[in-house]
Amino acid sequence: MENSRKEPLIRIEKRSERSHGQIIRLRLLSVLLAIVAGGLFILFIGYNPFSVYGTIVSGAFRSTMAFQATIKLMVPLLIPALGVTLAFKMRFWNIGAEGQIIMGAIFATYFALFCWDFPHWLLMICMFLAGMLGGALWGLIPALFKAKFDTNETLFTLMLNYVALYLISFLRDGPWKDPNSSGFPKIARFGENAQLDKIFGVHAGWLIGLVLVVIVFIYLKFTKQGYEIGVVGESRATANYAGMNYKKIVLRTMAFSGGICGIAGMVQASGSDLTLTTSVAGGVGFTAIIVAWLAQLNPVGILVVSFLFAVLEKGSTVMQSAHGLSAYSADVLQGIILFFVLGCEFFVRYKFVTRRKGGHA
Amino acid sequence: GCGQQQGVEDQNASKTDSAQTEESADAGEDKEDGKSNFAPVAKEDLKVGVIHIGDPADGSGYSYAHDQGIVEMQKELGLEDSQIIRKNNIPDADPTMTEQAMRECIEEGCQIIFATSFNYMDTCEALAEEYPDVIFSHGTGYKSNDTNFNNYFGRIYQARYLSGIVAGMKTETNKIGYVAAMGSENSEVTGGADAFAIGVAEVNPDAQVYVKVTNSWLSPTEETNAAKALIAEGCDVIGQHCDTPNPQTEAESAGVWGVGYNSDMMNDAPKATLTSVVWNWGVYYTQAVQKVIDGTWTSENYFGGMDDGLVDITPLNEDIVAPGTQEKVEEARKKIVEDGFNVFDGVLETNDGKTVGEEGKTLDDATITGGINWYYKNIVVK
Amino acid sequence: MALEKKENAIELQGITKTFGSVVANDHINLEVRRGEILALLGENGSGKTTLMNMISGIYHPDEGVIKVNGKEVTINSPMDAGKLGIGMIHQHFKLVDVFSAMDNVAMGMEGKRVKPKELKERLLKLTEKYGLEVEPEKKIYNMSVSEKQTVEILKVLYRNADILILDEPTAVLTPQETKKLFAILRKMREQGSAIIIITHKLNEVMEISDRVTILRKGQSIDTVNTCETNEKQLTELMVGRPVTLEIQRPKCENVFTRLKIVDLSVKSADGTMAVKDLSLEIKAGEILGVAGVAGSGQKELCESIAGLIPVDKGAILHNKENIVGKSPREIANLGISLGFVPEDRLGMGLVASMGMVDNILLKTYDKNKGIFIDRKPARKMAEELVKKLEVVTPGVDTPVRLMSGGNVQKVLLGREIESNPSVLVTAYPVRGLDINSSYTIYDLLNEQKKKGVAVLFIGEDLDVLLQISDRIMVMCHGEATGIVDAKTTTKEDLGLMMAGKRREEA
Amino acid sequence: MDFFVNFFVAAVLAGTPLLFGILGEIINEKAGHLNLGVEGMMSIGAVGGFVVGYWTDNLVFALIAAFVTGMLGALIYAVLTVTFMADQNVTGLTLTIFGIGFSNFVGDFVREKSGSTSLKLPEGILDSLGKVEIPFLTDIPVLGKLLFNYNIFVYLGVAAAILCAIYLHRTKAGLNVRAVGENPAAADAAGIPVTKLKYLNLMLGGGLCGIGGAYCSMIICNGVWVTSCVNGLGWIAVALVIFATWNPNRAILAALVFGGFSVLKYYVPQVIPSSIFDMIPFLMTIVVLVVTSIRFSKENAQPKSCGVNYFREER
Ligand SMILES: Nc1ncnc2c1ncn2[C@@H]1O[C@H](COP(=O)(O)OP(=O)(O)OP(=O)(O)O)[C@@H](O)[C@H]1O
Ligand SMILES: Nc1ncnc2c1ncn2[C@@H]1O[C@H](COP(=O)(O)OP(=O)(O)OP(=O)(O)O)[C@@H](O)[C@H]1O
Ligand SMILES: [Mg+2]
Ligand SMILES: [Mg+2]
Repeated sequence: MENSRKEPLIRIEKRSERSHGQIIRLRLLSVLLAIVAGGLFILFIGYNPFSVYGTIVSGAFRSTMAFQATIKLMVPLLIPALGVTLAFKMRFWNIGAEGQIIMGAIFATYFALFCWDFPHWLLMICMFLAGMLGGALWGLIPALFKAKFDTNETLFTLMLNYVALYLISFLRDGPWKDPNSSGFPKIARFGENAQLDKIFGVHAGWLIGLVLVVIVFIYLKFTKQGYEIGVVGESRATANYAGMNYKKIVLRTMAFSGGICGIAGMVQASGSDLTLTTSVAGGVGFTAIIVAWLAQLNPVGILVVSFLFAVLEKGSTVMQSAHGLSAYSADVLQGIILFFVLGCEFFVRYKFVTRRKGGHA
Repeated sequence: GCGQQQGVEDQNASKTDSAQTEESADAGEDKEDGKSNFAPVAKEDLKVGVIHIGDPADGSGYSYAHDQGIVEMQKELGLEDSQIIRKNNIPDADPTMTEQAMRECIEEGCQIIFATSFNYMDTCEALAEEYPDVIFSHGTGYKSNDTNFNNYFGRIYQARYLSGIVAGMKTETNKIGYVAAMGSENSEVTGGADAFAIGVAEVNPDAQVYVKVTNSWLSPTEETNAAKALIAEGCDVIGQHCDTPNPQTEAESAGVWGVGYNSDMMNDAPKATLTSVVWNWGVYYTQAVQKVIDGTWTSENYFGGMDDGLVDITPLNEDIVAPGTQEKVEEARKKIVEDGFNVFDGVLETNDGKTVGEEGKTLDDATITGGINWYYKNIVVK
Repeated sequence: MALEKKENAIELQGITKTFGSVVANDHINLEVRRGEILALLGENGSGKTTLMNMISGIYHPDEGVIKVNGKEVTINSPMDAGKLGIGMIHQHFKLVDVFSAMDNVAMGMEGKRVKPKELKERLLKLTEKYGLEVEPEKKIYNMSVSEKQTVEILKVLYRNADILILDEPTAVLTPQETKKLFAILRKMREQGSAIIIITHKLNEVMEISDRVTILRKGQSIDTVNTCETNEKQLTELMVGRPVTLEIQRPKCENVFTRLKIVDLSVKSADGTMAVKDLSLEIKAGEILGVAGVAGSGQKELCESIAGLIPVDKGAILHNKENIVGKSPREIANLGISLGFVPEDRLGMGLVASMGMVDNILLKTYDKNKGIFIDRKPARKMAEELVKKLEVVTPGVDTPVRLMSGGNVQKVLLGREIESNPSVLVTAYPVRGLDINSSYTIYDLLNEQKKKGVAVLFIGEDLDVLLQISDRIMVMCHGEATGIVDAKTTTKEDLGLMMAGKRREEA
Repeated sequence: MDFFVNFFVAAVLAGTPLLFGILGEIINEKAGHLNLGVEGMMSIGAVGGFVVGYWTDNLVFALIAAFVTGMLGALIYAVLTVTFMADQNVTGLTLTIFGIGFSNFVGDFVREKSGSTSLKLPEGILDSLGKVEIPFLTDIPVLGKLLFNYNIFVYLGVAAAILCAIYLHRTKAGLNVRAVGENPAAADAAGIPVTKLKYLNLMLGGGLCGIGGAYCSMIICNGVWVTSCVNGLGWIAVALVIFATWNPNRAILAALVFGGFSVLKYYVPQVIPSSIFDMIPFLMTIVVLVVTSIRFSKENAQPKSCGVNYFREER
């Protein structure tokens, strides 16, 4: 009766563990495949993929200024990606980087606006710590509810993004409105004293980012707290069993996670925007999640991936003026490339098996 | 303060005539003597950068209007497509992206960059200092420097005044709606609404103007919702100071009328749009770029009006405007262009019972661009 | 058993399944007839679950033929298996927590939707027929383990499955519940069903099965008739060499009270009293067994000793130091070395996604000073454990999740023993382990006892308890109904006390 | 009274695109997928519906196209998360980036091809987008205007919500979907085709989101193509699923409340700053989220397997 049932043409099977080298080769291949797929899209809309890709690369590297711009784009991806990594290692789905960046920027801006006459280094330190504090607070709120009531953190952090965003508009329209802007709702540009110093022509955020890469790497790999994060992420019962204080660890980790995102907000406001605006995060909080994930939560990988993202982003803006390709096609291209990279990750752990020739029918 | 440019020759004349324009006296600070710091540029070597807040391809909107001006300039002066570097979709609330876009223009060799949105201003100021050889011409703001950074804007309120006349003539319910992007503290928007209301009052003292604020320059949903609320309140003409045609299309689908903004919104809502308040930015762009070619560019500010042709309303939608509107509009136009009427003349009553202005005087330009935070007497804000 | 036994319900020929480099099943042949119960026996990791999963459509064989009712079939999914009348009860329940029993039965059914009222009636009829006890509208999350098991059985019965596979169904059941289950299985056998049961408990094999198929290292070794064999032979077939089935009970030396529990009362997670006024002394150098129906408060007793749950009342004295109200960390900081092997190994005792090294660090990582973690000693210990306890694993950094249950247990117990405990609390340490692994564990526990450790052994198998313990405490509804000398007590005595009959201390 | 009617009507209209988004996301989550790509799917549906409406001048075709394109957006997500087992959060975020870009790109492209400066739907379809009067019902005083004087999408939305509720809670297929979302391994063992159901329901959800997107491009923008017309509504829909406590019937209420909030400022004098006002719905959503987690209701909560991909051979 059921004999007519055939084995499916293709089915999925788990494959034996791949070696490190194989995995790296596979990932490179997936990037290559993604680039080819993106190229097909470019071809499809009537452009020459080689020249468009050429423009992207040259747009990101063609001059010192271009390269500096690329690095500037990288910083706000790199730092929050490191931040969310801490939370993700704990399986705390913090998609609130956006809000934490904003809160960091708000807190830092307070000092830039109202304590602008501090000595420069003191002001910078105050802003840095304030930024961290702002992000940390915003990370702590969902953590508190998670630890106490097991409230879903994905949705909670998503909501807090909006709250933070409207908080900026509130400050912009009211208390912190630039008195000299003839009625336009905006926050004043930071004075020289409140601007993050430049190193090699780019604000010091890149250096902060690099230091954070090292710190987060060591923290996760070699410290007790990093180890605790892994245990807590696996099971609350196990953490208790091992004598760990679950709540303390969740709160601490989210404070760090949010705090790092907050640093990104401070860096962005005082190094790049030189003021506080509603677009201080501008979606990087979400992109950073993609970055962290593509890098498998590995801090060094995050450095590489965020750089590649920055190249793509910087290059796409040039593509617009050079080829007349709309900015939207750059988004589509980015989407296609990401889809392929995401899909290829599959082959690290699984394989497709086709129906055997002699399969019984 | 705002430099003001008056008595500039007809734009066609300025093409051949490279004479320096006179400086207006009432502007706050005096600029340098008007000598340009810049050497002439061969036309083929010229590159012009434009920073757009939106996408010009996005019909009818703010960026579209600016880009039409650029296209006109390009045609007038005979520039190649490759000489125009456009940076689209640069949110003006994002200084980082703004700066990057401008730097890219500089990188590609632009001698002049037009920054078309208000919030680009601080970035322009900073980059102007960093790149003294590049001209930064910033639209709709108020900052400038002595060398390579100026501001350009226009007396859009003059056109809004005309459109108010059109609306006042049309309304049957004596309720006119106005979708405002920003609240009373924003002088550009509030002044525009006032001018519109003054126009309404001119022809229809009984009519009232209902203002709803969206708090966003461009938000399809908010603008629709605001227009919907106005129509629900009984407004039968919807004016707007915001960037999508949604208030007009909403009026059309509700069977009422409206006054568009930025470009001719008759394309979007042919059955509702009585007329549209428009910018003809080409007037400014053409003369500014011409001066760069000639080596006569100076950092004086530009504040053009209806006499320049910078602002205007589109030809009336004859099928639907009230009879006699055309005459009233022509009359008012003549008053502005020839008789020196400046809309905010004399004593004006506000809607909270106070007055502004003095008899026999008109509001100065600094107040008009930055100091209007009151509503005219026939305006209702709820 | 009047039905003819000739007809094969399932016939497997040359089934092979590999996972990467591991050959889980190597050309296995097996047949089950209608109206019989076949026991499948084999050490941990010998491929039983894998084989059964292929019949029920979870895995796909690499090679070989599956015949159902004599016809060759391809089973691509559990749905296909269901259509062939195959039902499987997995070791870990496959139930939707927020659904009622009814919905769990109804989900995935072929054909038109049955109205809730009618479904309920049908279920009640079914439960009556087989003597099951289940409320159709009760939510799974409100059910006890045995109730869940009943729902699983109901699912299979409702689908009219006449080929039934049970993977270690008795591991979590009390002897009484097991009896009930067996009664149902016998009934199904009488009605002509074919049943395959996997269990590590040889007495159960002897009691329930008609034939036994033995797997070893992925190969089918032999099939014997139950009435013609005995436990010893089965064990030898399974392990591949003669083994002694005797548990040592070394003499106690230097016995003194190490842990004294006075009037302990503990609430369980749902707020009911789990342990009531329990007093007890655990002595160094002896194994104290704890017998009792599952859920009699054993879990709470263990966890309160380990400092994991708050104590309502009473004291736990370790050499006169009261450790009540102290966290595990604080207890450890007092210099008290407490080993605890919890019931839920991967959910509590170990971190499933970490390797042996990091798991060994679990309770000691905080010991060395500074903020950094020192993995060197742990790595050394992991390598030693692998050698000493013959842990089968590709490497000390391979996630323990990928190890078999027996090996997981060895890692856990090994870690606790290596911490040189003064008190060792073990909850069901051999649950789910094959005979060989079980004996390894018993040996390890006796070794501890000889070293002067106070061992608390929570067990379910009374025979084992009687053989290995020095004294046995019996618990019933959170109370100690007796503490007896294991050498002078019988299984019957224990059974009575488990049911609530009090007995004074021996 | 008049005020209330007007406000109510506006709230309904503002809530309708959200309703479709919420329903789509509920169906997705019930199948075990927390899909953060709602904004993307809505955007794709917005352009799909619009362009087909523009070409065919037929509302039915436009609706079908919106549904189908939304479904295709969801298909990308389904292939990646179900078959390729990619991370759900990341895939959803990517789908949003892609969807918005794709929508704007196609809109631009079609406008360029049309040669005019703006794209406007033709007359015929615009007429059918107007209010649908129901004989007798619409004429009831007050109630008629309150309940029976809307465009076709509103009725569709309410019908979709009720149908979704029936589907999920009264049908066999719905039971199976819920089982998949709660515990795919259990569903699989019970013979439920997990993969198939995931695909179907993800795509059904995507289709509903697509219709919601079409509402943005066709109703909110009155048939004139406006770039990025979804403008964040998709994200709000994801949030409102909490508000609806994963129940399609309550989705109607959630959409109405939030729709009401978003237009309230145009109907009452503004006493508090508008930014604080805009913040309130999100704060309310947080409160609902926290309250449901404290009450620990197992039924009105997110399906358990949300966010975790299923593979049969996984432990
Ligand atoms: N999903 C899988 N992926 C990789 N390897 C597997 C998988 N399932 C089983 N194996 C391998 O197959 C072998 C047999 O495993 P199986 O689960 O069938 O053992 P078992 O006989 O059921 O053991 P136990 O008695 O402990 O239940 C194991 O040694 C293991 O290496
Ligand atoms: N999904 C899987 N991935 C990898 N290995 C697996 C998987 N499933 C089973 N295995 C392997 O199968 C072997 C036996 O698994 P199984 O769960 O049957 O062990 P077990 O000894 O029966 O445990 P328990 O007694 O607790 O049931 C293990 O060695 C394990 O590595
Ligand atoms: Mg097994
Ligand atoms: Mg097993």
